[in-house]
Amino acid sequence: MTDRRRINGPVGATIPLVFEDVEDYEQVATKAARSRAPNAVRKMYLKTGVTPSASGSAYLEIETSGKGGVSGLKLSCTVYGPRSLPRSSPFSPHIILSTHVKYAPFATKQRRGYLRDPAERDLGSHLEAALRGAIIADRWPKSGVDIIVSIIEGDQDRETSKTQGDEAWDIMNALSGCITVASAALADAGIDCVDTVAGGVAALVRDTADSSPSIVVDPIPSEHEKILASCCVAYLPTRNEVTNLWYKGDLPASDMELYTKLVEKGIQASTNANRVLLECLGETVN
Amino acid sequence: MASTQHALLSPAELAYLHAALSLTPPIRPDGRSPAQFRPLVAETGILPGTNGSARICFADGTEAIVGVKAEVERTRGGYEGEIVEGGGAEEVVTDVNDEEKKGESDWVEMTVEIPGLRDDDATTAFLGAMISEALLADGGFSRRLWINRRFHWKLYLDILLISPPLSYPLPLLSLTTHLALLATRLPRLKSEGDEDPFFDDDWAAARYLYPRNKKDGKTTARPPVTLLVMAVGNNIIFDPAKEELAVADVALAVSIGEDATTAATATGDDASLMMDVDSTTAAAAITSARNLRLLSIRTIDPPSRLTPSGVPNATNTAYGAATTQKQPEARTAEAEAVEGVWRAPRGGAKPLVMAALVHKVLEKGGIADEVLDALHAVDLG
Amino acid sequence: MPVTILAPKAMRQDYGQADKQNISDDSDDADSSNGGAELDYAELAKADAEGHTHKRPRIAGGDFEIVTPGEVITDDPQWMRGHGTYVAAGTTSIISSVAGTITRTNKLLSVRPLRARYTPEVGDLVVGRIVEVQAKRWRVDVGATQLASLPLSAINLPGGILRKRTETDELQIRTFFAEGDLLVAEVQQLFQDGGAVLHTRSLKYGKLRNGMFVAVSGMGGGGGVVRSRRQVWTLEAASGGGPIDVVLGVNGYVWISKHVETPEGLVEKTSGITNLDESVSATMYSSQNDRIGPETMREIARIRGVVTALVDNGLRVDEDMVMRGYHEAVEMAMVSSVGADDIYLGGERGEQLAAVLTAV
Amino acid sequence: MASSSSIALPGQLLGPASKFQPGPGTHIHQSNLYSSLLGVVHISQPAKAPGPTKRLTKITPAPAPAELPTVSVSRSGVSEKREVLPEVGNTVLCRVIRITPRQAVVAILICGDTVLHAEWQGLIRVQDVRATEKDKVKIYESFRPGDIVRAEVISLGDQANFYLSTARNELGVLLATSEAGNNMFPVNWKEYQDPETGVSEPRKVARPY
Repeated sequence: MTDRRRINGPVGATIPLVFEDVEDYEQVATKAARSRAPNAVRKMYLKTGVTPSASGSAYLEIETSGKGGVSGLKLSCTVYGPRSLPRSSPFSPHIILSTHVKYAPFATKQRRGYLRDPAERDLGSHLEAALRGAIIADRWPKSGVDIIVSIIEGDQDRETSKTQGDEAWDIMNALSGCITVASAALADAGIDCVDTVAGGVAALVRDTADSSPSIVVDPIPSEHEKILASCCVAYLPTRNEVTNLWYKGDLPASDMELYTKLVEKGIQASTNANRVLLECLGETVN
Repeated sequence: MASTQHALLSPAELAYLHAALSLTPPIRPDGRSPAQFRPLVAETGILPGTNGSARICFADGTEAIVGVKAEVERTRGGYEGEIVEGGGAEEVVTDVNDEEKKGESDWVEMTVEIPGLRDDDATTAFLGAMISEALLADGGFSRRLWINRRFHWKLYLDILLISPPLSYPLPLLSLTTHLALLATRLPRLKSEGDEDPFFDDDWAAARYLYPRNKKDGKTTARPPVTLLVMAVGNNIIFDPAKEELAVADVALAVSIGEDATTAATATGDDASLMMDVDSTTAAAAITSARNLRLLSIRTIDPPSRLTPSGVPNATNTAYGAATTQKQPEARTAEAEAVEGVWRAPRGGAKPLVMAALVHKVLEKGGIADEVLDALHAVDLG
Repeated sequence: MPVTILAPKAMRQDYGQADKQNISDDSDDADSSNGGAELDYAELAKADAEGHTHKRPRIAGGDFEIVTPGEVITDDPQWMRGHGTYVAAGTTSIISSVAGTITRTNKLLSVRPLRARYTPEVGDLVVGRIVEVQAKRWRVDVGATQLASLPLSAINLPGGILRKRTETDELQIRTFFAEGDLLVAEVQQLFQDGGAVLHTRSLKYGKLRNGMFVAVSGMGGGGGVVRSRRQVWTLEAASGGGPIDVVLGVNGYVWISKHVETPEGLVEKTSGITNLDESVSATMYSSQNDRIGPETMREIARIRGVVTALVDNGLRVDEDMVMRGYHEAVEMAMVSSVGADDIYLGGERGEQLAAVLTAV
Repeated sequence: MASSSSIALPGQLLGPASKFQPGPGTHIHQSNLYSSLLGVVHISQPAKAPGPTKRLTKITPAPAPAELPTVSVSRSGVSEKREVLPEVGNTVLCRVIRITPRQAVVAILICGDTVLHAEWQGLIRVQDVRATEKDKVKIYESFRPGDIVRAEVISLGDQANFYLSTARNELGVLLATSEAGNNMFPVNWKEYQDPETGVSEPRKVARPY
């Protein structure tokens, strides 16, 4: 699986250095607690039309948690199409959607390769499911559209050690950002959609070892002692419909209410993102 | 992606299927009741060269084999130089508390092989991610692979679909994996503490990965299972066949796990302790309150969105007065739905419908319970 | 219980007593004369030395004889070789090239494969699915090794038989049949390579709607759809299901649908060619289903269950078997705990049904 | 809904389906019309005279029982980049890519008044070149690679091509280059002439407006 077409970086995983600054030592050691209210999402910046050569494009940035050395989420999405399908492909009465999600090699603590790894492919599948519900596919027969999302910065805290936090949870935030940014880029490209879809994340977290769990929206994994369960929702606000739901965690099955609340909060986070999305699209027009 | 290996069906068939499945009670093409699974044939321990294996096949010839192989691997420390170099062995043993027995997700490697699909296909990646995600959801699974602070078991799970997928293979693969893991045994550790591990070469003494109750030979904790459930109209349908999935309004894959007791998870009871769990409480746990855990939910992109829509007779140009129409192939205009004409659904699903699907899986005495009961009955050889 | 999990069983002995008899005969011989497994090899070696391959004394056997590829069927020169056999150069032995049952027609020896794809023959009634639309023809999946083709000139065009084909028909070819559409047609012509050309130039052929499709293996050795007197018939369904059409494509594709008045039926009621034309065009290429009652849907599903149960249990599928199976299934549902609504015929219930049918 | 130049976002309610007809860029959901694009809302009153009118909208609804105003959302004015899919009945401008005795393969450049960014391929079959004497048409006497042709879309065609026709007077070659490499001018309905060499070449000439 080596990629011969590019000059690759060093083989194997690189472990970033952790500098133990004496003054900051305390700060590093103690976990940064969440400063936002449980219902508050982080501020985000969204702009469409950033890539002139693409049919549609958008850029999304979510603010950092305010602490130095912590990267926020930075995503860029380009949409190519609708365009004709390659000659070899069979007739399609619908638009063929293909989604690619790729972390930049430097987006996360662990360097990513140039080839898409299974996690990135998986993200692509989720994104596709989320978008497919939103677009009106039969408006564009025999056409294809490529949606490419690059994760430039992966919303990770450089100063947490490897054992703290878990990338498995970060990926939820990344997906929700991917959905929102891709939705903006689709609207920019003029592809028919039933509604604007946006992503939102909610999680059931425990802040200290013995406190009772609580639900927060837009969680930053490094801010919490343990994440028990997390869900990412892609939501169409005017139709009140969910196009993609991804939940993982460990909840007692007997407690349906907990699950329902989690999804509700996810929808709430998605609605917040949607407000930003609509405002951004409105600005594009004027 | 996930389910785009779509069944080619005509609009008339799709309209018929959708109508039949929307009835109360729904009429499924093969006559099953909404919650009925296709009958399957299962066996375990079919591959002597593995630590655990299972095979499941459906009547239509769809067949899956799972083999589990375990290897001893040196645990990589968090950072260079952090690797614990064993001090006094005795001391270490007492020191290891359960919190420290933390597993890593990369201790499990899973590959899914589906004939006719490239291994970098999105479907394969999606299926693999879904099954491993459920397995690793609570971290409790990888803890079972802990040997000592310097070594762990690395588990290779190879999931093979033997026949081309006649229906969405997720439930089949998940059930087979479940059985294979139940049948998986690891050699008994003879070394102590953090020294280089060596094992009992007597296979009969090997321990089950999911320890069993000594009395009835049944396991207490169980690996997760993933169930495929879909909704058409007001009906909730389990284990959909390919043509049923083709008219689904929404489809979910729900993974559930089962814990021995609540206490066991809370304190992170380790495997060997569970072996010796008082058999009466364990038996009670099985019979009375099954402790189900909701581990993962994923939306399966329903292939219905990619189906060809039908043309109502009123606008069908091949219907009667074709010549009077000026544009014979003008694109079908937006119109209200017409009865008997298939329209590919747009948009997503109402949150309430999704919640109902999940509830149906999880409710007490619900489908998850019954599936686990049935799997319980499989002879684990 | 929603899930039935069965333990694996040994393979079914489908191919009757004759085969078993042969095997036991062979071993008896070996036991009596030489008494030991190794002596089988000696016998083989002897046969080889004489220039023959090992062969079982088969030709005079019963109806079901299974041969495998490479097995000598006979070296008697009086036989002629047919499908599924070949003659090695320089010998007169007829050798099987497939695994299947021997059939003899006069002096012609052929082997019918146990499992094979459908081989089209002129005049076959087939159910097919459009997989590709080309400029002047469709490519149709009929379960054969190759896609069949249906030329635009071989269909009835809306507006009547007398209408001339125009260029606009070519441009709107997709409005007649599009990808995924199901149709019933007849094999009109065969190419050298086995590819079939279909036609739907009869009112009983054309696009299918109002029903359900099921694919079973056709033309197999034991089970599946067999060529028979009638491939299409209408039955009056039990418990208010109304009339139901069953189309058993020779290729093993089956269509079960609510019976709609056929244009032929309308001919009797109406008079004159123009009316006929209108009624033909009205339904010919429609993809809109009529209103179908739940009782009809239930009975359609039950018939589908009967067909799959027959195939799963290695029985032939023809009008007689389907009708008997259907009546039996209705009976079974009556005594079932769930009642007449119970239409499930999978797994054990299917075996039960097959057992009843074969017992008669 | 009175203003004809308001902005709509995807998913925005435009009005009940009983009052308007859906135009391009809109869709129906639960008897209401919603926008499906980010663009400007247009409401066009129905033409007074029923019958085959020049189509302004891209989607012709089936002959409507009662003529309702058509509401549509268009990308024009919102973004330079907008893509439309050529549709049956559209007039397109295209460039001839290659010719064979049976057909001319073209690249569609402009559809209606929209410049296309993507490459859509079209096909002019020999029988669609002109309306009369179809059997005498020769492709090489009608088109040459490089010509700019005005044509009408007559079918969505197969997986790769739209089928185009030039079988009307105003359709055909608009710009042609001679073998010497000079721009030519039309001299009659079937010839272009090179102003420098004076050599004329056969073409299916579009009638100048």
